[in-house]
Amino acid sequence: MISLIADILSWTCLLGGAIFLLIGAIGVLRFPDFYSRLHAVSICDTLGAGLVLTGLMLQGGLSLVTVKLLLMFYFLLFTGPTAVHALAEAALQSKLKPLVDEHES
Amino acid sequence: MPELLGHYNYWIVIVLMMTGFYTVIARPNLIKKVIGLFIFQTSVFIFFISMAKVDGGTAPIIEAGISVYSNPLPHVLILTAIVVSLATTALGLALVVRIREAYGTINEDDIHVQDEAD
Amino acid sequence: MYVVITIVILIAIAIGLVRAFRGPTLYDRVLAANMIGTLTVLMVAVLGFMSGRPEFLDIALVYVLISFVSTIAVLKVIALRSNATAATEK
Amino acid sequence: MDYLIDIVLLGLLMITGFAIVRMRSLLAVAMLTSIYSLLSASLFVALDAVDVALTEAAIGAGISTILMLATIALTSDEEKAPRHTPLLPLIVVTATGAALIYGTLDMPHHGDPDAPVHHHVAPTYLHDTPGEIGVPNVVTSVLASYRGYDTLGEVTVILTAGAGVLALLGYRTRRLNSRGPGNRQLVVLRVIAKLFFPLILLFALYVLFHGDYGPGGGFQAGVIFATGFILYALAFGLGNAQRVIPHRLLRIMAAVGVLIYAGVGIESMLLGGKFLEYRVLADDPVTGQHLGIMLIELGVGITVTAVVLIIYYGFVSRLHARDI
Repeated sequence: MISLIADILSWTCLLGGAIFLLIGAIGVLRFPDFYSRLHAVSICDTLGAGLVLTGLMLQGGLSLVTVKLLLMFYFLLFTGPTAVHALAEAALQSKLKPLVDEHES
Repeated sequence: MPELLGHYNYWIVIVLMMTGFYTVIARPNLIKKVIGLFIFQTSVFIFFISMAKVDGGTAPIIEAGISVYSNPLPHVLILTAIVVSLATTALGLALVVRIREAYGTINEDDIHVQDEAD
Repeated sequence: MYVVITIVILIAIAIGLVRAFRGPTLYDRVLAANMIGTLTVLMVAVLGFMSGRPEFLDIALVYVLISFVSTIAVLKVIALRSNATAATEK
Repeated sequence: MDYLIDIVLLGLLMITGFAIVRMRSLLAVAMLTSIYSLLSASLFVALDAVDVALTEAAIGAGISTILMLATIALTSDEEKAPRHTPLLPLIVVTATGAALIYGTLDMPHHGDPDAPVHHHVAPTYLHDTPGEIGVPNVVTSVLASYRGYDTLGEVTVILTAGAGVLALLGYRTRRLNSRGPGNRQLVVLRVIAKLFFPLILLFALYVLFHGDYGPGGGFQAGVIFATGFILYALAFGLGNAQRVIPHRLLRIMAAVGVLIYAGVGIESMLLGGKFLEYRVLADDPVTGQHLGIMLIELGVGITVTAVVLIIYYGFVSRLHARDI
């Protein structure tokens, strides 16, 4: 019974993660300028990856595999935002202008 | 693998290899040549690893209850080849840096022109 | 099930590749490379479970670390170049 | 199912390869090369070559890309159009490719268990490893024990490449990086680097000593170890990194690694065995094998770390920048 619940939970997490990964990827393709694409990538890095890894952890059960997955999640949680932050900073330094809505400004 | 696709891996590998080869012989930029060499090398790696694959096999790390493993020998050869490819790439790029310092350009055509002018 | 996830990740990688080809700025390409790095990590993890030998997650861990370091290195070099071009423009 | 992943990944690789040839901006090409490496590494995982995937991930996507970028920064970014028409190269390439494809028609199918490759020495290695060497990872046992001479040669090649880069590029010691202006944007990176630097080194040691039981070994561990220092150098400046691990120490380390490797061979000769015959190293042959493999993996790791860092220092110390 418990294993069934864990399975259902894990599949839900994996599917949800896959959907978020796809949404992030489509965002990277479709968003109009570089700075808005950063948002889409963040979805992949945090929510998508997090859900997929959680789903895998539920499959792995209490073992070294789960510890490694946790470690991976921990790494991704730090590296993703840092890389994207450095990317935004570098783009801003190089005077890449964000796309602004003409009517609002 | 199904009959029809039996050689698919090898064909793609050859296409990649020729892509790298073309870059090496047709592009005058030296860095591009090194990158072409890199593509060529990687295609050879993929070729060997494709040959090592056994249908229904798994990674060659012995575990109880598993009987079919992929061939470990090409893995060993390619593992060391990858490290050597790093060494050759580094050496090639170091040469490119020195050529740029000596000639002021990394374009092969310009280097030939300068050599003939001397 | 793992198959579905892998296919989704492959589709996402393909989309990321399109962005890497189209650019338009260099930063877009770095962004795409970074995303493909994350997706590869996830794919390797899922592939491990699919082949029934999930203990090979070390590879995925190495990917996380290496792709992070190389993204940072790329940005350093680009910043260096844009400083250099700015200096020559003056 | 495996085939689908295989086919899709190879297709993506091919497209990336074409894009690399066509693109003019070299920085963009370097980024695509990094993606190409990542894709080929995942292909290796799909094809069961976990050790190779680990190596390719650490080297192709990491160090190679960094070196290419450093070279581009030292030279120029834009590629000029070739002066000659690409007609002749295209003919040559097409002819060679056609000949090679004709050659593959005689090859056994991909994944065929009856292919001649799988019937020569590989079954012996797979069968004998648990009893003779006592490590589960057959790749490690073949690399370090059965084909130990070969690996000694590879390590020497690495050492030679390091010496070559040292001869070509030399190195320049940097002054310590001060807390000058322009460091503000590095704050986030520095905090993360402080957090990650020890973790990466620890993980490299895990890869080194866990290589008997899972994917890993000296080559991969050395590259990961060096990557840790590269992260440190990126966050805190080359000058600081050169104080943590000075160039002189690296040169000594590169030689010491090869010496440890060859020394194990000589030690086994002195104990009455053949060169690199580890089973004489301890009373029990299997323990001897374990000890020998561990020692030579350590030697390989030391040399690879030192050479990768020598190469990195050589390239980066040529850049005229205050803060790299």
